[in-house]
Amino acid sequence: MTATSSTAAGPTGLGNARIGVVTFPGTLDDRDTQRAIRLAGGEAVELWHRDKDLKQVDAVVLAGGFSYGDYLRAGAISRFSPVMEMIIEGARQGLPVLGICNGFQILTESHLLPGAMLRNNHLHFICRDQRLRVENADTAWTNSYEAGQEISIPLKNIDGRYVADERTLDELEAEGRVAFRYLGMNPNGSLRDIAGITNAAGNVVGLMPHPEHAVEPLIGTGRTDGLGFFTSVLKQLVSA
Amino acid sequence: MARVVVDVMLKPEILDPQGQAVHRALPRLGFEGIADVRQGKRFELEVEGPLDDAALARIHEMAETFLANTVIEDFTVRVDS
Amino acid sequence: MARVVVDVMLKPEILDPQGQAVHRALPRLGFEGIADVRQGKRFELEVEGPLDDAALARIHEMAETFLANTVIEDFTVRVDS
Amino acid sequence: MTLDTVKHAEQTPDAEQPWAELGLKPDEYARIREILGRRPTGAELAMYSVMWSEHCSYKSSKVHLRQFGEKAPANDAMLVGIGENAGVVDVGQGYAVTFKVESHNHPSYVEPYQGAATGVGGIVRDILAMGARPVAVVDPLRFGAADHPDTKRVLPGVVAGIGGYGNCLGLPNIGGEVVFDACYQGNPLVNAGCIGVMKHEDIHLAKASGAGNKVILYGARTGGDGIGGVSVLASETFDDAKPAKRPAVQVGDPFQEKLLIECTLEIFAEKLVAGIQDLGGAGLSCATSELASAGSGGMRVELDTVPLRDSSLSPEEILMSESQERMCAIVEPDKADRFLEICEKWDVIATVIGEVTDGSQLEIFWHGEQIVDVPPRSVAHDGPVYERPYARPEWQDALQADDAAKLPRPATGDGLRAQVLQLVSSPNQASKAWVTDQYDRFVQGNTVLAQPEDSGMVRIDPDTNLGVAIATDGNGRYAKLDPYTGAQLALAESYRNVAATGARPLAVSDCLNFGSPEDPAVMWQFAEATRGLADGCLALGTPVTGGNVSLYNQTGDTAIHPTPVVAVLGVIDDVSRRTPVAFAEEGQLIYLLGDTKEELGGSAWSQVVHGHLGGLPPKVDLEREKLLAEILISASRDGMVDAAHDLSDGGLIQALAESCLRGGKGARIVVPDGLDPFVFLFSESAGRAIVAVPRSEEVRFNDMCGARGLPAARIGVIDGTDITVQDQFTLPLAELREAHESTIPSLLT
Ligand SMILES: Nc1ncnc2c1ncn2[C@@H]1O[C@H](COP(=O)(O)OP(=O)(O)O)[C@@H](O)[C@H]1O
Ligand SMILES: [Mg+2]
Repeated sequence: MTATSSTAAGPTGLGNARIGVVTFPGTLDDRDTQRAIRLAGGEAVELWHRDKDLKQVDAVVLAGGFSYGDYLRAGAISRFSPVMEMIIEGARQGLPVLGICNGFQILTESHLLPGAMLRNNHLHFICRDQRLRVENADTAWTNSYEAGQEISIPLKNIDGRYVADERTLDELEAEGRVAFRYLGMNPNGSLRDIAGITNAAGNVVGLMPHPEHAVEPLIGTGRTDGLGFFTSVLKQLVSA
Repeated sequence: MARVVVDVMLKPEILDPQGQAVHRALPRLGFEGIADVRQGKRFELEVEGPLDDAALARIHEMAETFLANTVIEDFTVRVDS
Repeated sequence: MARVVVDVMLKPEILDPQGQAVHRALPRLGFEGIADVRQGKRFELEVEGPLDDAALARIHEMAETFLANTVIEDFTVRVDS
Repeated sequence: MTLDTVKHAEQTPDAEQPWAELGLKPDEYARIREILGRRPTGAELAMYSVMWSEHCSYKSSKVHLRQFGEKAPANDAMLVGIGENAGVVDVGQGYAVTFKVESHNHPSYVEPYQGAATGVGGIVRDILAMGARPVAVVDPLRFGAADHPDTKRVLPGVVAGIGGYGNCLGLPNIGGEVVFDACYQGNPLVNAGCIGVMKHEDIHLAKASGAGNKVILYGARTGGDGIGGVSVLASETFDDAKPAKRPAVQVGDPFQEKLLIECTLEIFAEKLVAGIQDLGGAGLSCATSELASAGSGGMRVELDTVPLRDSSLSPEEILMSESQERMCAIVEPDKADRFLEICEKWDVIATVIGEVTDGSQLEIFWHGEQIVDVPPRSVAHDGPVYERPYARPEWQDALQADDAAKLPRPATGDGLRAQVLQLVSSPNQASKAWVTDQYDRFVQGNTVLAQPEDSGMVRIDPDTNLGVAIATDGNGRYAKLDPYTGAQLALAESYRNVAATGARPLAVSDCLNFGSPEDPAVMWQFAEATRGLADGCLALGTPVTGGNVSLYNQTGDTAIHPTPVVAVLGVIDDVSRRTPVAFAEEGQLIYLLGDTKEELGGSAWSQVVHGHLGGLPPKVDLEREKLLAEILISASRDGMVDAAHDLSDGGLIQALAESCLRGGKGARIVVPDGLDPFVFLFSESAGRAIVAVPRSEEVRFNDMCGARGLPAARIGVIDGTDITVQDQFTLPLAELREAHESTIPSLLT
C-alpha cells in the first residue's frame, strides 16, 4: 500500500522542493508524512537513519512513531544516529527541520530545541482531536497560518508533557518561540500549555500533535488543518 | 525524615527489551566493554515517623504487593543513608 | 565481572506523576506514613575488564550524555558490591 | 549429562517418561510410541505433548469446526480458507485481505499488560505470515463486574498492554468491544484481531518445499518463555541440579516486532521466501512441523544454532519455547544472502538453522546428535480427535422459562426517562472513550472510520478509494440463553454493523470462548454455537475463513457465559461513500428500519434495571438481515442516507442516544402507532437500524424500502439539543452526555 499519487508538482506548483522524511527503526508516520508532502505539492525523499548524506534535500521532517521503541527515553537513542549528525549540522546552518511527536522528542534530546518531553501527567497514552492556537506564524513551517489562528489536528502520545525550567520558558515566551499552544483542556500537563516550539531562527520547529494526519478530508478527523505545515515550508523554499 | 529506596528489577529470566535497546546502542555511541544492561525502577520513599522494624516490614509488604509485580519482578528494600 | 549501578531520578523541581500516582494509591492500600514518593530508573551495567578510574569515568560520561537527560534528570554512578 | 538421543531412546525402550506431567493421556502416549515404533526421545515427547494439546490441536473442537468447511457458502472471494495462519479473501482491484481473531485470555489474567500485549503481537505475526502488511487491529474484550476491585487491576493493564503494543507497531486500532459481566471475573476474555492487505500474487503460505532450501529463524533470541511444563523433561534428562528458573510470563517487545514487520515486508517485496510461518504457540515445534508437513519433503534442523537469550536452555526447552517476535522462513539457497542482508539492515538477528531435505522426516540435531526423527504430519496434524460427550444442561429449560416479559416496567414518561439514563450510563452501555482514547486510531493515515463507529474502516488504495471494514460482536448473555441463536445473533450484529457503514460483508472470522470441554453442558453450548454460526454463515453467504477456539475459560467449576465473538469483514469500493453514526444535520428525518417486537430476554434493560438474565434471546431472521444490509449499502452508495446506526443491546434508545451525542444534535421522536413506548425504546429485536435521511431523499428512500419489502417507519427528525420522545419525556443532550461519558472514568480512576 504505497501512495503513488501526485509526486510531481502539486496544487501549489512547488514540486521542485525536496523534503526528506527520516525513518529510524520504529518510526511509524514516515509514509503518512511523505503523502502529506506530496499532497502539499512537494517531493518526498526517504532518508534512512544510517544515511551519511542528506540527498540534497531542502528540508527535513522527523516523523512520529516510537523510534527504538521509545526505550530509555523517547528520542534518546535516535539522536545518536548518523543521519542526525547531518541534520543537526544542517539545522544550525538554516535547514528547515520539523519534528512531529517522536521527531519533537528527538529534537529536544539533540538540544536543537530546549526543554524535554516527559510522560503525560495522567500516565496514559492519549489519542484525540486536539485544538491548538498557532502562536507564531513566522517560522518555516507555520507561515501559511495566521498568528492566533486555531486549528485542530490529532494528538497521540504517551510522552507528550513539555517541560523546561522557568528561565527557558520565560525566554521562549519573550522571543515568541512558543509556536503552538493547546486550547481547551491541557491534554498532558505541558507547562504553559505548550504544544510546540521553534528555535530562534524559526527554521527548526517541533510539536507533539500530528499535522500529517490532518491533510485529507476523508481520513482521520476529516479536517485538513495540518496541510499548512507542508505548504509553509514549500512557500518559504520558493521565496528563499 | 528517613528515606527508603525500593529497587525493582525484572527477574533475570524475563526479557528486558529496554535494557537490551540501551545495550545495543552503546557501541554506536563509542562505549565498549559493557557486557549487559538491565533497566529497572527505583522508588524513593520519604517515611514519616521512626524507621523501626515494623515500618520496614510494612514497606517490604508494600513493595511486594504494589511497587513490584512479583510475577515478573524482584525487588530490594534498603534504607538510604 | 563488575556491576555498576546508575540511578537516574527526575530533578526535584520536575513534576513526577508516576511517583505521585504511587503515593496517592498508598492510603487506599492501607499504607500510611509515607510523606512522598519519587520514581526513577535504575540501570545495572555488567562491566568487562578492570573497573579502574578510566572505566568509571567512561561510565560517568555515558550516564551524563545518554542514560540521563540532564535537562530534567540527575544521576548517580556507583559500584555494586 | 546424558542427551536423550534417538539412539538412546532405541536402546532404552523402558525408560520412564513424564508423559502424564506433560498433559498426555495414556492412549496418546501409546500412539506416539506406535507412530515412532519406539519410545519418543525427550525432545520428541516435548513436541508431541505441546502440539497435541488442546490449544494447538483443537482436539475437542475439531469435530464441530468441520462444519465451517462443510457448510461453507460458495464464495468467489475466498482465496485461502481455514487451515492456514489466516484466511484470505479477494476484495477486488487485485487486492487480497487477510484477517483473524485470536484469544489471549489466560495470560491476560495473570499479567494483564504483558498478556494483552503479547496477544496483539501474536495475531499480527499470523497476518504478516500470510504475506500481508498489517493495517489495523481490533480488540474484543470482556471483564468481570465493572465495580469489582480486580477489574481495576485487569482492565487498565489489558488496555495499556494492547495500546502499548499496537500503538508502538503503528497499527490503528479501529474497533473492538468492552463488556462487563461477573461471569468473566476470574477469567477475562482478551481477544485480538488483525487485518492485513496484499496483492493477490503476494500471498504466502506456511510450507517447506524444495530440497536444499534453507530454514531461517529470524527475530528475537529464544528464551525460556512459556515452557512451564517441559521443565520436568529438562530435570529428567539432565543429571545436574535443577534447571534455571523459567519465566512464568512472557514479555513483549513491540519494537522488535515492528522491525520484524518492516523487515519481512521488504523480504516479501523482493520475493525471497518460498514458505513462511510465524512462531506462536508451541514455538519451533509448531513452526518446523507445520512447515515440513505442508511441504513436499522433510526437514533437518541443527537446534544448537538457534540464538539464545538464556544459554541454560535444554534442547527440549528450545523446541517448546514460546518466545515472542520470531518468524521462520524457507529460502532458496541463492536468495539466503540477500535475505540475511535485509535482516541486517533492520537490526534483526537471522540464522540459518537447517534445510529442507528430500526425505520425509523432520530431523533435529543437537551438537551433531539426533534427538528428533518424526513424520512431521504426525506432530502437526494427526493429533488426537475427541468426540466429547455433550448434553443440554438441565437448567436450560428453567432459564428459558424465566421470561423477562414479567419484569416490572415503568408506567410513566418520567419512569421511562429515569431508566433511559440508567441504561446509557450503565458500564456496558456507557461510552468507552476512556479505553479507546488510549489507542492510536490515526496512524498509517488511512483510517476512515474507527470506534465508536459501527465498524472500523480503512482505505487500502488511496488512488481508487477502495476500503475494507471490520466489526466484531458477541453477546454472552444471549448465547447463555440459547447458544445456537446467540452465535447467530453475534454474526448478524457484526454483519449489520459492517453494512451500516456502507460496506458489503464478505467473510467471517471468529473466536470461540467457552468453559471446559470436559463439562458436557459446556460442550453442548460449544456444539450449538458452532452449528448456529455455520448455519448462519451459509445463510448469509459469508464463509468462515479462520478463527480460534479458547476453552477452559472458567473459575473453579463455573464456566463463563458461552461467548462466541464474530468478526465480519466487508469491502467498500469507495470509502467516500461510508456512512457514519452521527446525526449531524438538523432537519434530516430519522427512520427506523425493521420490525420491533417485544423481545427483552437477555436485554441490556433486563440486566441494568433488574439484574435479570432469563427467557429467550431475540429471534434471528437472516433473510431479513440480508435485506436490511442491501438497503443500507444501496442507500450509502446512492447518497440516500447521511447517517446510520445499527440497533443491538440497549435497543432503539441506546442507538438514538449514541447518534445524537456523536453528532451533537438532538431529536424529536414519535412512538409509532401500535407500539408500546417501553417496547419501542428498549426491545432488542434484531434486524434493525436507524438512519438519517435528507428530506430531498425521502421519497426515493421510501420507494426503495417499499419496493424491496423492508419495513421503514419515520420516527422523527434531527432537531435541537434535547432528545424528546413525544408525550413521554425530554432529555437534554448535556445531561445524557454526562450520564454516558462519566461512568467508565469514574469506575477506573
Ligand atoms: N473457531 C474457528 N473457526 C474457524 N477456524 C478456526 C477456528 N479456530 C481455529 N481455526 C483455524 O484452525 C487453524 C489453526 O488455528 P490456530 O492454531 O489458531 O492457528 P495458528 O497456528 O496460526 O495460531 C487456523 O487456520 C484457524 O483459522
Ligand atoms: Mg499461525
